Amino acid sequence: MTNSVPEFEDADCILITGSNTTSSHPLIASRIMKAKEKGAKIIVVDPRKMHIASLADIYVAQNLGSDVAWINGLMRIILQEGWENASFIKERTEGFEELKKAVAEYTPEKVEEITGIPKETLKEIAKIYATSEKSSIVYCMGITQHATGTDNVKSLANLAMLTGQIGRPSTGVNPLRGQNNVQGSTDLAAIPNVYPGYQPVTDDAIREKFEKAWGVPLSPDPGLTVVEMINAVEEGKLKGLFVLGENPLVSDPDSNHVEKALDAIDFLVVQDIFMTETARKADVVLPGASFAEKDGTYTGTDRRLQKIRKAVEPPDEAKADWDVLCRVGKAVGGKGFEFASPEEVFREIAEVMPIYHGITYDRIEKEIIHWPCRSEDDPGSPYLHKDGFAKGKGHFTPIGYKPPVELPDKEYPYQLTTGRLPFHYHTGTMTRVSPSLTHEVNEAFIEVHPTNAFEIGVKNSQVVRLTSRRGSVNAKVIITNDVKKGVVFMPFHFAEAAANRLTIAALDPIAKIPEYKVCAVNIEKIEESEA
Amino acid sequence: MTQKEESFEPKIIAFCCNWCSYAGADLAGSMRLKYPPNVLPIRVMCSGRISPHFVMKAFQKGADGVLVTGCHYGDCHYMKGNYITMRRVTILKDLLKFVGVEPKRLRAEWIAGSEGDKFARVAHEFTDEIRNLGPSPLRG
Amino acid sequence: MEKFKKYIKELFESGEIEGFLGIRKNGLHPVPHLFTPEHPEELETLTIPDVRYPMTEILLTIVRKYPDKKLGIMVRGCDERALNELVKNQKILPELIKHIGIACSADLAASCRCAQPYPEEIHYGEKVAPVEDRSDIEAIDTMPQEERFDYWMSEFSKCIKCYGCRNICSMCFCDQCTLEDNDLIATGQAPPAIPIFHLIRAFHMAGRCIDCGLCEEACPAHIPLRTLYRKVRESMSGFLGYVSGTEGGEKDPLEFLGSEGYMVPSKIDEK
Amino acid sequence: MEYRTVLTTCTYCGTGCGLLLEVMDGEVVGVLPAKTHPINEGKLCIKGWNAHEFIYADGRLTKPLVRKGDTLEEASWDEALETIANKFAEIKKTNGPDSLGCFSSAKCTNEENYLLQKIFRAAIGTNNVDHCARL
Repeated sequence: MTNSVPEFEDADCILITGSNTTSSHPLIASRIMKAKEKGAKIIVVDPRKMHIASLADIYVAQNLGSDVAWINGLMRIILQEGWENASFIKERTEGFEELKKAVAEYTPEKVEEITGIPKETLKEIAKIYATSEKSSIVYCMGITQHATGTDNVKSLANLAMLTGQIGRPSTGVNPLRGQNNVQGSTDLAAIPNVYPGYQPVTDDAIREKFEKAWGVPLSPDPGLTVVEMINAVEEGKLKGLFVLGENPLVSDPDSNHVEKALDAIDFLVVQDIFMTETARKADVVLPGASFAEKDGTYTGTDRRLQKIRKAVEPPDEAKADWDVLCRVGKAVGGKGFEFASPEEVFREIAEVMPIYHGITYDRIEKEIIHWPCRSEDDPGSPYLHKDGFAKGKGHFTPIGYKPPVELPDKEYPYQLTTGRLPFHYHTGTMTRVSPSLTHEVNEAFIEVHPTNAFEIGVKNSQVVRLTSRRGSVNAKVIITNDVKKGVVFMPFHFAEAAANRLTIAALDPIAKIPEYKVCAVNIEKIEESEA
Repeated sequence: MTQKEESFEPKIIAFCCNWCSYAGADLAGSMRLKYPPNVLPIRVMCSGRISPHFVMKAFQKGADGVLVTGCHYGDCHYMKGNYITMRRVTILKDLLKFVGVEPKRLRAEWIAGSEGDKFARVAHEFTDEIRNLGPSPLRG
Repeated sequence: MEKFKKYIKELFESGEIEGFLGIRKNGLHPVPHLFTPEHPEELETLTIPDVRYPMTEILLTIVRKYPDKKLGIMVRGCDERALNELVKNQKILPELIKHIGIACSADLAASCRCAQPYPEEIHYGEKVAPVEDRSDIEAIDTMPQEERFDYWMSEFSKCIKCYGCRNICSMCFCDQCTLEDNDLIATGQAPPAIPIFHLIRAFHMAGRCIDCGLCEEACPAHIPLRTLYRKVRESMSGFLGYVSGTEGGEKDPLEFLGSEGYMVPSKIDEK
Repeated sequence: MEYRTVLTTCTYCGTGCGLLLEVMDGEVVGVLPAKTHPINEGKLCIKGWNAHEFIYADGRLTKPLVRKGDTLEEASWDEALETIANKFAEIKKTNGPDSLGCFSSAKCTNEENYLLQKIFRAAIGTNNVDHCARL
């Protein structure tokens, strides 16, 4: 996030797209509700009418995967009406002329045709977003989990820069990060192309720095992403895999394919707290600790570092994960794994990572620090790009609309989109063993528009079979107007009816994010005897 | 608008206690006394058994009015159940009023087993009253 | 403060209490803690901040496991009202629970709009004047009926069904909760069925709510829950002469017939 | 008789709410929202309020397991670590370091993510390190 969570409260306009905020980030939704009470206009653009949409001043449903088109359309209107921030563009950005050219063809009529958003609504959104004093963009996986995910994100950045709605409090482009520490694990380089703190592995000077710090020569070649590693297993190139606290068999797209790979791999190690679907396939399983049984730090979605504290001991022989990893490091012959506490590990992190350099355990006990925090007297950065962008000038990227990879056809006439429920979390490893949460809901379902339900010939609660080119699952139908005609929604928490047996592993070419949010499916009624 | 109101036929749930008011409703039937078909009696053992939840659920399921009936004070088969009933109904009516629902949509009446005529009269009155109020905002 | 700590220490030493439920300072954050005679040094971290935790709700958690222990508890005006009600409902034994009274600061009393910001006996702080303020109820009472309905429906529709209002409530001590009854309120929906979810809870609060306002402070959707419960509290005193949280006397007349079993409510104005 | 509260950070989403784990006699019995936390200011969602429940759920892994034929059998830490060390060394020797990889975890701490990527980059010698940020 470019800005911090409490800042939402003081925004004048919040544009939410691809985020089921009340379900997935309820306490951010809480701030958004507060902003509304204080007079902010809330705009929601989302294919599904979720809870936050019902609280919005303007809600509109776009067609699945049409985000670049409506954002370009907004920018065209803003330019036509003169609502852009000319001085911001002049002083802080580059590439404006190219952008102007690129958006010119996105007339309101054309945008309406691609996206289904009425042109009057588009103009109203453009006006409120561009002319409000402080406008903030909130997005989540509905924007990123597309083959055009990077395009979508860059388009939102274009929009914010065009209107100067960035670099000030309560503005900015704010991706809500899904997992508790997804920001931190990215910062700490659990990604294939950089060292901790976004320092490229391909940069010789940086690699030398890390070779010195770690005392070993390092590989200059960027590694593989999750989906690429799965493919590499199938090709026989990847032989051994270590999985820490993840359940790729349920969370990754095209699960059937993942299952085949995990069956085929030579050697699989899983470190987790439960016997997950993935752990069942392992050759070695290491028992880790829950968040209540260990110390450490998380970095929240707004780049804020916070501690977690051990409250109780891990069960039986299970150990804190940092302790297990130190033992693994030593066992495989690594040097520099003699840490007595997470705090000692953190000291090494701060040493090698400029954006965390000024942060210590003592400081985060006493103050709230958002990275970058480069020295011990640096108070940190609640919002980014205050006096300019990190890479000099903000660069406008001209982007054209590309349709989703898999469009509905005769055989697979419906579009499936996936998401979360307020009562469950990701693959359900933790929430589905929590009685208070399973009491609320404990089985998969599929939301279908009344017209489509009539076509298929199903009533509420009847079971249907969903089939895509990759697999099929059964689920109970819920008939609702919350989804558009032709679109069906399914939560992905439930392994026994895993939505990801249907989803497509088409990747965004840059971010390598799978297109979870759109694929084509067929729906058939299951006869009583079959169900 | 007027036409719509005229064509509106309210749904009314009448909770009746086993010992007095249900017998009263039954007697209304045997006496061939007409009462509006809008009123659907549900028998419970005592008016004191009628939890406010039942009333709320009836409203939620589409009732435009809820009639709670029981024995006259002093006649309760369980001694004092109907005293609790009246206390609860009063507090619930005040709560409904506070959230913008006409308190008249909830009414408590004491009807003895011998008062078939009273049951029919209350059913008429209440139906007319609810018809005038129009559909309940709680229909959902 | 030193005097206060000394007082607790004396209670430990004399054996009058075997534990003291208070607030401890943890870095920047005051957090609830059970001080015990085994660790008198922990009293150094004892603090009395202008932050309220559901002390009596925590007390119940401890008492369920240790029903025979003699416990001291830091009580403000609101906590004491809660304890009175818990005694009436036979959830705690008054002879085992020692009230250690805290008078709230003027700031806290003002922000809580508290009608009694002090307990009967005060061991810390100075008594400040009660705040009489029913402007929240008046504002709604004066709205036209339809506007009132729309107002509440729009407030309730923000609910994310966290159950925070119930979880934090000292008066929600039932073993089974109606709000979780699938036959009454469909599970798995957020917002839950409105207004039934909120009205059922409001009705349950009628004979119980001690007007501490912790529910509203815990509500992520900023629903003015306290106004709703203050209203039913008023209804209870207006129609049935019952004020929950007062010491001794009759129990909730919606649940218990009471010694005056034939008491009927005064008549309601239906306009 | 012990009752204390431990201030920590919720483990579900990335918002980072502060919560208190209620510990009674060495067992987490409940959750309270941290009233003075700048993010959630004394409020939580349903997952946060119940964040302690999964800790004691059936099926927690309590001992290392090593595959023997078709089944995973309980093993000592030494045996489990030795198996990993031997197998990784063997794969690295025959197929090179890039035939090994890891999925790190967005659920784990910064310190743990740092350690796992350090194992693979420094001890094994590959950049095949990723996690489910994209999922």
